[in-house]
Amino acid sequence: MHIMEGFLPLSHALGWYAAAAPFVVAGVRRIRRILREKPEARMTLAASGAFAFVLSALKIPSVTGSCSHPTGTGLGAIVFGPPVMAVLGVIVLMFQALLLAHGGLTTLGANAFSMAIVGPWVAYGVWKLAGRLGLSFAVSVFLAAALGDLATYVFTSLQLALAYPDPASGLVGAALKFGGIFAVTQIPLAIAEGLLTVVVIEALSGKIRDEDRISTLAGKGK
Amino acid sequence: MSVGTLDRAASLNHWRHRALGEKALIGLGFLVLALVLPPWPGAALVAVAVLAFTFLGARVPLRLWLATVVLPLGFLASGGLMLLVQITGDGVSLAPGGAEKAAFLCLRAMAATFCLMFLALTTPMADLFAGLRRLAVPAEIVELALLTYRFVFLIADEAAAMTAAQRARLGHSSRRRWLRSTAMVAANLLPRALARARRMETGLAARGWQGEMRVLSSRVPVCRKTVALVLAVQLAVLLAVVLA
Amino acid sequence: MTAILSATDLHYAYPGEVPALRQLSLGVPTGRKLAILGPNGAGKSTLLLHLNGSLRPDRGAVLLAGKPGDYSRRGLLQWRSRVALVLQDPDDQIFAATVAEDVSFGPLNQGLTDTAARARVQAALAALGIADLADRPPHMLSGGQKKRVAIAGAVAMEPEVLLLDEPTAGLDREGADQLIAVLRQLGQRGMTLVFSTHDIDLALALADDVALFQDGTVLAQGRAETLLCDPALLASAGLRPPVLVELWLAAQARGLCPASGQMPRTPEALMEQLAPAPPALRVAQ
Amino acid sequence: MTAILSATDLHYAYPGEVPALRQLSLGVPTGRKLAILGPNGAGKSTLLLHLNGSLRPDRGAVLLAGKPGDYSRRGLLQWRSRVALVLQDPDDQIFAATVAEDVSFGPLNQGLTDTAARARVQAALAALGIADLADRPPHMLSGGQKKRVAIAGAVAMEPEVLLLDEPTAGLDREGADQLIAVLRQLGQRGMTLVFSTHDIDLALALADDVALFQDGTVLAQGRAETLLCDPALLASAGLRPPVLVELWLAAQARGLCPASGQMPRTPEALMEQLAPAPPALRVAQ
Repeated sequence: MHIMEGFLPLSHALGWYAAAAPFVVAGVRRIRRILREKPEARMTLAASGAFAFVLSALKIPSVTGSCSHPTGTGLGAIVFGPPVMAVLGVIVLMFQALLLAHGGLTTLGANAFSMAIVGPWVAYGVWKLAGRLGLSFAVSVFLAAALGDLATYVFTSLQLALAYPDPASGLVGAALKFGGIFAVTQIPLAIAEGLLTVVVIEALSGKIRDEDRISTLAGKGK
Repeated sequence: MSVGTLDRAASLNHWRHRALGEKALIGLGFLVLALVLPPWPGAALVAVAVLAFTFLGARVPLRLWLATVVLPLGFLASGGLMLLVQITGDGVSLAPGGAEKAAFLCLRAMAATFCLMFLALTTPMADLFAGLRRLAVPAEIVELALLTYRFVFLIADEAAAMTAAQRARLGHSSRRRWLRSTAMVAANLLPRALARARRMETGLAARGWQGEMRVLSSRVPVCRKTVALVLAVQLAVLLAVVLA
Repeated sequence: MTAILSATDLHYAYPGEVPALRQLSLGVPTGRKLAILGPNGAGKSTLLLHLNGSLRPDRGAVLLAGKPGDYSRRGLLQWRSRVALVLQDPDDQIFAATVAEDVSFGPLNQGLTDTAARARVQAALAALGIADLADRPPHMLSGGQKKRVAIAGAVAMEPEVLLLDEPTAGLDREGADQLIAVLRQLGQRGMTLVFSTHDIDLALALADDVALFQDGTVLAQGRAETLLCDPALLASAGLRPPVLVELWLAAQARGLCPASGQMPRTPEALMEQLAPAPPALRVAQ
Repeated sequence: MTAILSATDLHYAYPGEVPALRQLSLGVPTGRKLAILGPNGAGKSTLLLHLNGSLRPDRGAVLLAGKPGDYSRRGLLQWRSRVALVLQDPDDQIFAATVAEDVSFGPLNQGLTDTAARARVQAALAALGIADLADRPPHMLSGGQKKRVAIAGAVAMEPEVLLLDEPTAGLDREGADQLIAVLRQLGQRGMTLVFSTHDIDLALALADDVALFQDGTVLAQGRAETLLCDPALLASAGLRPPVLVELWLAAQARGLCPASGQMPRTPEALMEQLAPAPPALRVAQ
């Protein structure tokens, strides 16, 4: 779920644009550097972005019956790295708004912050941490993807709570309200996304040619 | 609604050949008004105006418009509901003035969504890319967006075909199988997307690609009468709000 | 002639597009091979997706063994166990790491035990003549081999009807000939085959019956021997008879082969009908 | 007969795979239409990728107008301005958001001004008969239309040689016929055409010359009239003559058409050669 067009007041919409900007600009810089060295990486990055878009359109049949979908943030963060994901995420969000009326232009900053910045960084952090703690590959991937997904929605709920604090209990109450409807229902879906990502990454590891290893694109080296 | 529905509608729209500037002035101009003006009567007037441009001007089919508006309405229903209630020490109760707040929020969000839908249903993506270039967005990023756009449809078709093939072999017969099948789609889709990227590289190199992706985009001159009309309507909305 | 599958008055439009099927009626005769013949974009694939319940018509109905299609979750599972679908591009339906693993996908989803599924896989691979490929990873196969793996994946579910979308698309002559031979064998075992094609030569080589498709509807349905020899009817669907049939008709008109002969399905069959002129009567050279 | 492009003793293997081309030599005669004919997987696409410098041979050389190919950045740009390549899948070559934008890509890369490029685009769209599609987004086109857009993108660069990989793959008969007509026109304007195909009927319909391909090498190269009428030679490449030619040879052997006739390229041409037997001598019916 992205925050719909016009749902945030002007000040919040602008604020989230400003907050997301440094991350996106850093991502753009990194991508421009990659493209200067390897112009053909354009195709690979675009294909990856399109893949992320299509993946996010695969509907998960959820318990509550509400329509939800994988965020792909965990997969993206592990395979591409968070800075690149910030830019791909903004592009994907723009297409979701204009091709599916999902999300919005005034809320693009807020959605980018939760979906293309918080989610990937949490997933990436969990992935690195789990690796350092010596957890197995599958468990690390699962935790990264599931928590990345969940973090996205918890953050979205916080964004909504900031905009619309509860008249009686303020920010905390509002966070509970929005979290209750947008994040708690997401727990089974986060678990599903975690499992999904494990299967995808395991299947991928045998399938991607070395030259496609996108970690190189993400500037991580081989 | 599939990925291509709105895109197709925009490409075949009655106003397809109008200048991007005019459509942006309507879509983005009213969007700003919807956010800046007080919801009543501001957003309400914006909604009426933008709907008039959508249906009377661009002649967007009503059925398509209704099918598109369903998804944002779902979000609005659950999000708006949260403004009706409050959490106190004793539990959940109706918030004082919540109904009014929720109604105002709905009004503003709906008006803004109508503006977004106007843009989505009348403006082909090609024009938007040309517009982004003119706005001095880095060329690499516009190219990346353009290629992503192109790949989206190819990859979406592949994903749809794969899903149909799995359904035909009962791949979605239980939740567990569904999860496995969907993961298999994703795992097969990414290498195919990357293989496509490599072939595209060869294909474009054969056309003399040197690292910069220049194309000739046709630019329609802005119609002054239309711009004047739109500005007049926007001014009228502003005045109506100030006077009210 | 009973119809195991039939469609009556189907109407379907993809959201926001012009109708893909319009007032389409069609019967699939049990135990025979039906070609859905028409140009690209005529709605052939859309029809196949209706015949296994993947798409649900806006109007009209699909009947399976005389009963209206059941679109409930359970109903669809049974439907698809009885009516299998093979898409045009085998890469869209081969997922697993090895051929055998991929072919086992359907039987396992049907709820068979591992042992029963393994037997099905072996039988299907043998039927398609690709038992030796069982352990190969799919990306190392040729186009023709992939196509046969995809069909094996459907055959392993032991369906009554096999729907195939453009089965020979992209194959070279040898690959196509091998595939046609395999499909003929499946037909001889009693499986009902329905295949879409824009290639009238494939219809000539394989079909018992032909449904002429144009603009989302069936112009005519009947025996291949009748339809493929009717230039006027074919022309109304924007098609020409197969080269072989055109030449046969021309030779008949010139009295070079008997008017009572059967429609030739292979060049050899036509050559047999071409009577050698007695040496004295040969055209001046 | 001068060769605008030629390959001598080419050898190439994709990394980690068996050789795709072996000791391959071939000449592309200027101003003619050459078919590279062979089964799938024989290395036809790999050869085309060598002919415009996309791949560099492990051994041997590609000569452009008698000079060894220049693989420098500048050299390649010039090479590709003179030798354009159209891939099999048009989706691998069309990237822009509208047809006209896409076709302008090549001319702009050649360094033309906007005005000159615009003129090229219009001329190319007109030559391919798709001027009315200029504003369409590529994903809304049919397969045949996309194919023509991809070719227009190459033609707009005004190359001397046009390389086409399986130009009619996936097209229905009408789409293929239209494309063949367009390619013939390009040939008449003096453009040299090289196309790969596994479809011997396409070679019959379009080619002046044929290079028989198998296992990464050229078995024989010569005039279409000679090669396509040589069943023994074709069999050595795993091919059969086109149905039309088989029947023509059979009719000749039976004395039903003159032994001196020209190889028929269309059913009509064969029918003209089939002499009507005088009524009295018709076969008993």
